Amino acid sequence: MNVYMDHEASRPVDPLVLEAMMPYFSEKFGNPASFHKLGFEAQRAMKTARGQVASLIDAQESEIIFTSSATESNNLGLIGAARRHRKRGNRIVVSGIEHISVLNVCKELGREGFEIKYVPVDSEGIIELDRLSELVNDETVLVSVMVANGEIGTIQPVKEVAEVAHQHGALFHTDATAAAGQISLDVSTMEIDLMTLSSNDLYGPRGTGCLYVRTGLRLKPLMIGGGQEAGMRSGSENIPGIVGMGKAAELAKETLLAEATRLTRLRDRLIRGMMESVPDSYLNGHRKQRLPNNVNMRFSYIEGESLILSLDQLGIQVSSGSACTAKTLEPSHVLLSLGLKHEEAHGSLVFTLGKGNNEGDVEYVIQHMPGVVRKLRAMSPLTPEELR
Amino acid sequence: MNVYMDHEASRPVDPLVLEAMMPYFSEKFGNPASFHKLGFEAQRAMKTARGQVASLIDAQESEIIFTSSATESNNLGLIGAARRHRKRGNRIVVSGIEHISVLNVCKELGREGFEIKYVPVDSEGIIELDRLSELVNDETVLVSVMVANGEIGTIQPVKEVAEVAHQHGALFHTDATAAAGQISLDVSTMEIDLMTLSSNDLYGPRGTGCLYVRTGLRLKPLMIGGGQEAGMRSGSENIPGIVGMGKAAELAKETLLAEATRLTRLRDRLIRGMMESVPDSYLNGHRKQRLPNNVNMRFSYIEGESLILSLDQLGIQVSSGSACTAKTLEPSHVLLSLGLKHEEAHGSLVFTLGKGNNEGDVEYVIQHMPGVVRKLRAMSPLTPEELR
Amino acid sequence: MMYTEKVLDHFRNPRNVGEIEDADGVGTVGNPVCGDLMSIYIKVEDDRISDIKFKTFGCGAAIATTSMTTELAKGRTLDEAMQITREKVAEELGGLPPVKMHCSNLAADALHEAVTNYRTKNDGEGVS
Amino acid sequence: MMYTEKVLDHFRNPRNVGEIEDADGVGTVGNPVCGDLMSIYIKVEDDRISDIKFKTFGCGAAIATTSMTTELAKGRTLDEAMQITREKVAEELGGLPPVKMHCSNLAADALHEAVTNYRTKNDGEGVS
Ligand SMILES: Cc1ncc(COP(=O)(O)O)c(C=O)c1O
Ligand SMILES: Cc1ncc(COP(=O)(O)O)c(C=O)c1O
Repeated sequence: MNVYMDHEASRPVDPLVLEAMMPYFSEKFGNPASFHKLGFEAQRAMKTARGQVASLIDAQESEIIFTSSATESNNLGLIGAARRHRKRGNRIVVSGIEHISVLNVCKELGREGFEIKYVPVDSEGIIELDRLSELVNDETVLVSVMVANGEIGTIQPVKEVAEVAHQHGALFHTDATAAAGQISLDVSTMEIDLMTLSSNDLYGPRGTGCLYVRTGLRLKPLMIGGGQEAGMRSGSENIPGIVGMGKAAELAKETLLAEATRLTRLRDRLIRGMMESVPDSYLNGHRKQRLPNNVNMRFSYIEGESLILSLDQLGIQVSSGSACTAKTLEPSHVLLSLGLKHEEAHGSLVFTLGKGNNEGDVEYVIQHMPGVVRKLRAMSPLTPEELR
Repeated sequence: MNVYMDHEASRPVDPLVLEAMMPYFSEKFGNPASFHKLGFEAQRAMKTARGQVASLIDAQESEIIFTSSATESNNLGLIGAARRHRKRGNRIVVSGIEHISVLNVCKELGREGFEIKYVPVDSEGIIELDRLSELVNDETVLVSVMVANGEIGTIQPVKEVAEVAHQHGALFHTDATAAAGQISLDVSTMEIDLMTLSSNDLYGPRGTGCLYVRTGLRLKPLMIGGGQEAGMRSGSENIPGIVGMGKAAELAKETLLAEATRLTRLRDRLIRGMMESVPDSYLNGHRKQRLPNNVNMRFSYIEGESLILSLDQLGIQVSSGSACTAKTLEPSHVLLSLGLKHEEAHGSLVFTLGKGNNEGDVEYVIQHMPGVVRKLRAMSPLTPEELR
Repeated sequence: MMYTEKVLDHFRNPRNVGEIEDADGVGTVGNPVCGDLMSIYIKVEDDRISDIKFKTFGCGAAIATTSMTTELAKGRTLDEAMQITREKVAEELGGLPPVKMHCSNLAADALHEAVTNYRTKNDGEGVS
Repeated sequence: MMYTEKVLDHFRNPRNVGEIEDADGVGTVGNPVCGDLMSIYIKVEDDRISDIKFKTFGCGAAIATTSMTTELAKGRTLDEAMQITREKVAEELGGLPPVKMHCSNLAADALHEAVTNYRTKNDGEGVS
């Protein structure tokens, strides 16, 4: 039995997406800048993909700037907006549970002289809107708060955040990487100026992401050169990747509601099943304002890596925090922001479900968790007498 | 009949490369940061690819930083080195025929206060080493001269340039995008500090490139976040793309010599054939110091786009300058650097050969060129009486 | 940047290519340095364009727009010819890529110049 | 970051897990805040480690290195036990991922602490 529940770290490319991409590797391999039939074919393919992605978030084609990843989109969105619109103000306000790419970009902008303010979240991971209103002022150039956190699953009240930003004339960026494909996104009703999306989170290929840039908004480009993507992102376009992201966005839009309902049911069964069968286990994040596919659990007295390793032996793949930060050996900054102690953060597991998971998978995990936890707790010097 | 001779703009992915990539889309789709079997599999795949790319240029695995394109590598190499090593000096010296990504990056660095000096090339496109020696001084932080120019095919005396740079303590970057896979590259005998490579020029997939960074050299990263690629390039790795670039590099190394010999013969036949059959046609660039696959010809009295369009109708795809600059409608800065007049530059065509081309293709082009040129010349008010 | 079938047709089979040795009016616009140069030659009878020819150095759009312009102008009165605008020419071709609208779509100007050239010469003759 | 088969074996089937109620020496290193805490318990007979047990809170490497350390130490003289280094433990496991060499490979220290703890107590007794 193999149960992959690490969709936040990586997702398989959907077979239909791969099928759509295939012709663009070796047959329709033209450069859209070329002035001949292969070039024109590539231009048409890009236009279609741009439309598909735009449609997922109710944007216009021309508002989609393709990049190589969500990380690049976050870098371009934040650095590009801050440097270009510096005269609007010197303050940048972000939540404390943003992805490491947003936080590290803010650190860098801090070194460049911007004043960075972090808005805390409550113990369930929801941004404190009161604090936000205090921190956003007329000197604020940019506010960035993610739609949802992929690690603890918490969904933020993004529209309210956008309103606060706009009241003060600040631009609003949101990282929708983890949310896209799981909850509906609409850039106009949500009042978004800049939005980050990743292809892989939609079951599209790695190596492609995009930044939504509201019509009329200009950014200072991060990568300069031939002037592709309206001059905001140079480099010959990755057509197979872009075609793949387009197809993935189209499929995501079609299946969103049904899949969200299905995953929410599996998610709730998994949470309940583990809480009931494993003593001293707790849910991290918000019980309801939560991505349909996210289960983040804390198992006291033991450490996450040894949990992952034990589960891997049983054919269950999970994660212990954002996969992107695993190598730092630091406990997740997201969990610490909830007020968890270091040792509590160390013992947390992230199960992220996806298309391939079914009820059998959930039951398999529920069945094996108690034994795995028990074995590790028996080895741990922290485990209280009654749990050994 | 279809004859694709625009390999500088884009190349088809080699079937063996695509085969190597395929498992990494939907089966071995793990994130190398993940701590389970799929993650480990991805780590191994990356390591293999890094070794394959390193081997092509005689570097070490750890010296290869994967990026999303040659443009990104040029941006990272130049911006990253200049900003990080600013204390070495304030001057940057580049050739006037670098790719637009290098030139635009230099403009940007110029705005940041660096002093940019451009070394001219002679009428055949070879960098003027005397002028280089005058321009590189002890205040120079960085010298960048490409190995070969993809548009006119000229191969530069890179080792000599590197020596001048190093005599003055400057770092040396070279853009090997157009050269890789066509001529042997060896970063140690060539004394390279930073080298840009692109996957697609090796018949690998779009969306992947790399920067060779000599051991011990640190750069200021362009994209920040999770700290992938030794902290020099953040963002979850594009494993299928990286695997593809690795395989492409391996194949390029194996076939380099035989393919260079074969292409050189086709190239020379194509040049001779067109010069003999089309009056007032000239070769741009150097006759001998030239990439095996490059033919850049000038046809007086007519304009390049209408030539391309006519050839496209006959199933022949070519380019009229770097594909990346076509959309600016400006004549190629490379051709102008050779001392050509604007109208001469407008009438130039670039034929770039590749694996798929054979003698039949070359003869087909030679057969059709005279008619195409004659028809356009008959329409042109510039054509002298005797050629109508 | 793609051309319509109509543009490609006029590029492949340009109408009215050539010069008129004893033209009544000639108009030339553009500059080879910029990549476009077009000359239009007209014969005028009874204030109508009885014959028209062109020569163009330039891109596909430049050739197609000149060809289309001559076709639109042939047989028209001079006043009608002066009403033929760049936009009209582009429209008749089913549209042009935006970047080409401004840089290669000069043929209407050449036509107007040819008419003006004819009128200037004839006014001149009338006065002298 | 991959573990060797040997590491995985010691993780899956850790040797000598447990506590010794009436241990002659106990050594504890690490800190749960950092994600690693390990205790080693020893029984000593004739200056030899006659029994040894451990408890570990931590990652796979922490568990495997403690397990391996107890296996290496069992039956050894105290002086021999003091010679067992972190490097030796890692080597016996077929190597550790570089990042783990410094952060989770603390078991040898716990062993040395257990021996020192035993000696201190016994010196204490001898002197008192
Ligand atoms: C919310 C969020 N933003 C950005 C990223 C970065 O994505 P990538 O590493 O693909 O660039 C992630 C990755 O997990 C994420 O969860
Ligand atoms: C020499 C050279 N450098 C860099 C590039 C940029 O490559 P890309 O557009 O794939 O980033 C090119 C593209 O043609 C090139 O010829």
